[in-house]
Amino acid sequence: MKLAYYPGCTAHGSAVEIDVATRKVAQTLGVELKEVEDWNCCGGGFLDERDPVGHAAINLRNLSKVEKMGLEKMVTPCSVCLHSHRLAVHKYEEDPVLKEEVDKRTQGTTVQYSGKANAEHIVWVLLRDVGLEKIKAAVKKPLVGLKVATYYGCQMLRPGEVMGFEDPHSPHSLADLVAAVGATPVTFPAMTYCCGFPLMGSNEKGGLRLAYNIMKGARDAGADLLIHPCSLCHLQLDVTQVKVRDMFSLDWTMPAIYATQLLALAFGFSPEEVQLGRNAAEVLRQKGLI
Amino acid sequence: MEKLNYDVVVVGGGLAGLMTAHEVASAGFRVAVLSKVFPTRSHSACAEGGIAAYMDGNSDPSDSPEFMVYDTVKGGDYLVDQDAAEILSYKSGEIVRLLESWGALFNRQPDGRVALRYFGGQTYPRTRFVGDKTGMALLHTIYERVSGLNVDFFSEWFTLDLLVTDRRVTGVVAMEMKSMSPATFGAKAVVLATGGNGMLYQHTTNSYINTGDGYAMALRAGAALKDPEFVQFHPTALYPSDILISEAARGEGGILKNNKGERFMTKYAPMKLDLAPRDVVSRAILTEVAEGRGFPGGYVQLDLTHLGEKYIKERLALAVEAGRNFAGVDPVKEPLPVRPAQHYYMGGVDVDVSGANPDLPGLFAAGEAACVSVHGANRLGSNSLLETLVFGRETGQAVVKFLENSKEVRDAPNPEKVVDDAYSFVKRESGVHFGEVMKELRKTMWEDVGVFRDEERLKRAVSKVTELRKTAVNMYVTDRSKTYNTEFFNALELRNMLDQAVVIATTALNRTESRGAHYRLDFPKRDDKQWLKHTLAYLRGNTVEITYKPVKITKWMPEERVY
Amino acid sequence: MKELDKEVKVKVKRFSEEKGTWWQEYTVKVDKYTQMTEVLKRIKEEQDPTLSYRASCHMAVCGSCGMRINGAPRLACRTIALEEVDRTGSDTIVVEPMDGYPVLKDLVVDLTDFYNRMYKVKPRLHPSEDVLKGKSEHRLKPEDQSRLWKFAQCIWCGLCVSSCPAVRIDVEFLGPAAHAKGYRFLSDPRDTSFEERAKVLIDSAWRCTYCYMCYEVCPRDIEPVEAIKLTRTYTTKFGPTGDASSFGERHSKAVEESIAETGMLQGGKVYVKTYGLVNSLISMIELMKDGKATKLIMERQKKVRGIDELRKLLGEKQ
Amino acid sequence: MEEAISSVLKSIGAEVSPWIPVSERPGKEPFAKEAEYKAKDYWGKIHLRNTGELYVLVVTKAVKNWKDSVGKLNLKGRVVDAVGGLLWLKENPELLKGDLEMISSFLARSNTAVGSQSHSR
Repeated sequence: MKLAYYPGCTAHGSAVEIDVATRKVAQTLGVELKEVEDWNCCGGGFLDERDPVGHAAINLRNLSKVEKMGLEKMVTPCSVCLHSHRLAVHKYEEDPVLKEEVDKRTQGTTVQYSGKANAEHIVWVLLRDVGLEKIKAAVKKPLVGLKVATYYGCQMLRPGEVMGFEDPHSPHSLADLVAAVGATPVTFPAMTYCCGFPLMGSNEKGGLRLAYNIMKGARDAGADLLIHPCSLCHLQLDVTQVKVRDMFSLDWTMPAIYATQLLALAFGFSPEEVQLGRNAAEVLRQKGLI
Repeated sequence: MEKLNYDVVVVGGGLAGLMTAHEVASAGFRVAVLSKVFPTRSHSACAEGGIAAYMDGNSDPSDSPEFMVYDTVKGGDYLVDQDAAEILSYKSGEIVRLLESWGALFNRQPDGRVALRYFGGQTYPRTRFVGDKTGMALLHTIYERVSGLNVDFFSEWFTLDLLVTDRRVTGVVAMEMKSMSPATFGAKAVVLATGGNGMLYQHTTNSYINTGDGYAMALRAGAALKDPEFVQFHPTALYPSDILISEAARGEGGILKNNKGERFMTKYAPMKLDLAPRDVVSRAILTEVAEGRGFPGGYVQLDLTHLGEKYIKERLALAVEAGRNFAGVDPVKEPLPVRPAQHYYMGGVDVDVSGANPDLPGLFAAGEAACVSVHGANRLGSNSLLETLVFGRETGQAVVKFLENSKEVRDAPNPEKVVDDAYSFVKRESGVHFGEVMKELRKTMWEDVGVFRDEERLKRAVSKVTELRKTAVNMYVTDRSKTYNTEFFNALELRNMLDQAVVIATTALNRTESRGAHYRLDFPKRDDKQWLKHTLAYLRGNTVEITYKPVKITKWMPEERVY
Repeated sequence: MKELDKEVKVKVKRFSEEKGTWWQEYTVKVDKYTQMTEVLKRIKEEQDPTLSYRASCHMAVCGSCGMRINGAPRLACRTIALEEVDRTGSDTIVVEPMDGYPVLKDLVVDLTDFYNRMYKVKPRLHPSEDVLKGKSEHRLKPEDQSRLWKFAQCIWCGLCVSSCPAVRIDVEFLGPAAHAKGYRFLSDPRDTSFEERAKVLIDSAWRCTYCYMCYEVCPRDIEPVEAIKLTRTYTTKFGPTGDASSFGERHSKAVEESIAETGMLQGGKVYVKTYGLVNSLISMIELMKDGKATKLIMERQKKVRGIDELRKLLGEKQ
Repeated sequence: MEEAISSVLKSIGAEVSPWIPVSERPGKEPFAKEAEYKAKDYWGKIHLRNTGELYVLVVTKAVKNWKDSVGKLNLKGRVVDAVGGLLWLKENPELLKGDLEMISSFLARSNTAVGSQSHSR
């Protein structure tokens, strides 16, 4: 199976372990990820309000490249990139005024979007295109006894009409993956709430409070660690976790790892190979899983 | 019991009540609006199609306010008071202009002026609209406006009864639903703007809250209901939610079919078929169901599928939305389940064109709660929103004049009795539940005081309702909760419904002709010699007293009503 | 018809001041058309008159019947019982009061907080005196009418606020419904109090976390988050009105500049531009404790090769 | 632009008023200019947006409902709204003359038949 691949700025930069783990998982499962040539930033959830036409145009630039590759699915490990591209397509198709403006801008450029290509989340591809059976078959080290909170966040789920993969109020894609690798999925009420990352540029304290709610929710549900589906959730829940701990004077951690990092571990890759954070590694060590 | 004092108490926070409150507050008087729901949840929000208005300089070039009066009078089968219809028509333009100035988002013409469209029964197009949610848009606009004035809102307060002292209205007793604590509202004038009473019928397009509380309070205070026998039924309400599917669905080519797939209207109206008048179609549907050709549950099908997806979506967006969201049916792919349902109450608290009740000084009414006699025996589409605003304003202005000449009133001697009466249901340890009585009442009204009426059914209804009223005296509220006890309020609503039902059934039995929405199988013709007059009905204990009042005719003499 | 008379179990989270909280189960016969408002009505009229809930229009225009149905914030009238059974694969439908508001009884919650949020944005047109006096008339372009009508359709049901995470953690955030309403007047060309409205709305708009929950739950498809996004765009014109808007505007501008410069989003740079060098260094020291700081420093400074094309797509004048 | 439009109208024999600016409310900058005109069997206004879009309102008593009649005309402009005796067209300055001439001749033809048209349907 060959799919176009869009890592996104963050997985290419400060959260590179997401890119690394995603490629390893894909490779193991026989999915060929072909990185989109000279892709550009999706706008990161902010550009659409400053310049709706520009936002749609630069997202369509990526998708138009996918079409030129002869492909339709553009896989991304980042919910924000997913959201940005899918929303751009949605608005381009629904809003004739916007479409006209976007078409004006793309005139005379390489951007030619036919409407066939769209962004897909790696989690969707794993479940819909690869299938749980194949994933189960690839497991070399079942993560038995590990309680994994499944944190979905926002943008992979909502708006449901634009994302369209699963019920945004009771998702179970991540739980299915967790179960497939032998670990125990843990659901909790905050699993579809926001991690607070989008607030970090305007209301940092608020953003950290939201992050705390997720960590605390996972902890209260008895999880050893949590998995998430998004580069920016990763920045918020992993990289920035220390700030949350400071703000709330916490003496505990809630390791947050990317969904494919968990899979890769079960597929037999070492913590170093998937660049696992030291808190997460510590939990796995205690459980005797590494 | 707490005692609050106002110049005016308005009961009801829909379009009519808010418009009245606006006028009173703008004149500097102290006004309280009591509503059993938060104002924007009032039934005004359900109006779909629009509000009729002749706007000078922005109307069809051939139209005039005179045509509008004529359409209204004819539509009402000549039971319309023509002076009232004139006010309605001549003030329609300024009312729409007023609501627009407050921010109403009417659909527009390219130059930015308010747009218009045709509606049933109009000689020229004059309906102004906000998409297909005109009522919702206007209700929010007026609430936004009035909530910025000096008006005290008592939302989720249930009004128990009017207070009458020295043969005039001196306030109300009401209860906060949250805390269940009662209070007396002393006032020199009370305006009933409590809306209609669709819940009396098993099938209705009305909101659950439409229990006609104002009619019953007026009756118990000794005021008359005017023309109580006139109840409008709409042929195509969605099964089972009874959400209105607009006449436009048939206008655009929709076909009614029975369970054999037959286009049954060929039997009942060979010429006009599915586009026959509302009453004819309603009778046809119910006959099919009664004779076993309906679907289980009692409906027929409205088939739009042959019109094609594009056409349906373009022209009948609301039918699509309603079908998909409320019946789980996509009208593009399968027929809509429909049946007739009660839709509007032409009768109401007897008032003149100023909204004043002649029996009790200080009592006013506006909107569907009132019978100003602009709708006569049958209301025209787009005229109900208009009535609420035009006569809401007339009433408000009349109340202001009334207050300017009004002396201080004496406190009602025994407001506690009102609360005790209400609480009798809670104090009782056994008896019937409101649900049992209500189901029977709604069934009786639907079957025997509904679309088809005749002496036998109406007599049966009168005796059944009388019996239910006796049973209800022994009503028993099981919920002892002292916070937001909806069972208690449902019981009080049922008491109100029973008081109206006996009046409606009795007056329907009394009127031995067919006129507008009142259709008697045993008297199928209109009889102007005997019946060109308004019914006035009082409720004295268990007896309904009937008197009459002439219809006001200014220039349009009755003629046969053909379309 | 076979769908008639299917039985569903309805599990209701009940509450009364006297008895506290408990769960109660009912069995109700439904058909494929039955709305949840009808289900509740049948329970109340036929089985248990003590059940309290709000419902009025049963056509999603009055906003009375907001509640949680199988965990989702919904209007009961816009929820068909058997579709819930299909959605969850369970014959039991779980009904709870809306989150985030004090429960008064069973499914009835106290919406005072919601209403107060709405009043804060002065939810009414402030027309000019001449128009009110009838000396002059409004005009409104049809395209403005439909743009405004989208955001004006709020029915005050409270579902968006009940499910909004930012409302829970930030008292200064007005919440989705109030923002939709506020924007509807802020951008109404007939209104005369732009400045007053901008002061109320702009800073709060930067306190939204863009989680799209309001978009998801709104039964009238208002998409309040879109109104918030549009409100933020007024910051450039009007200027920030508080901390959130001044940081936010800097941040969002930095994102835009980063993309225009390189075609990529450089997190570290954007952070510095938003919070200034000193604050950023403090954050960096904090992150070092966890060994994470290197990540931000390590960021690759890749530049998109087609940057000229990208700048054209971003509307740069040639 | 305004002059050109006025002269198109005059060329079909219509009287044209001076152009006036219109805005959403008093004190707000205008978004369009308007001129009223009167031709033989119809009258109305020209609404010209600052952005250049041109709309024409055609009012007549000779047509019961434009909605039923526009199909019979082969107008080049786009019908934006047609209800009763009111018709709104989105026009192009170059096509305006042709469309107005078409309307004039259509109304002249139907005017002779208008006496027999029933008003009851």
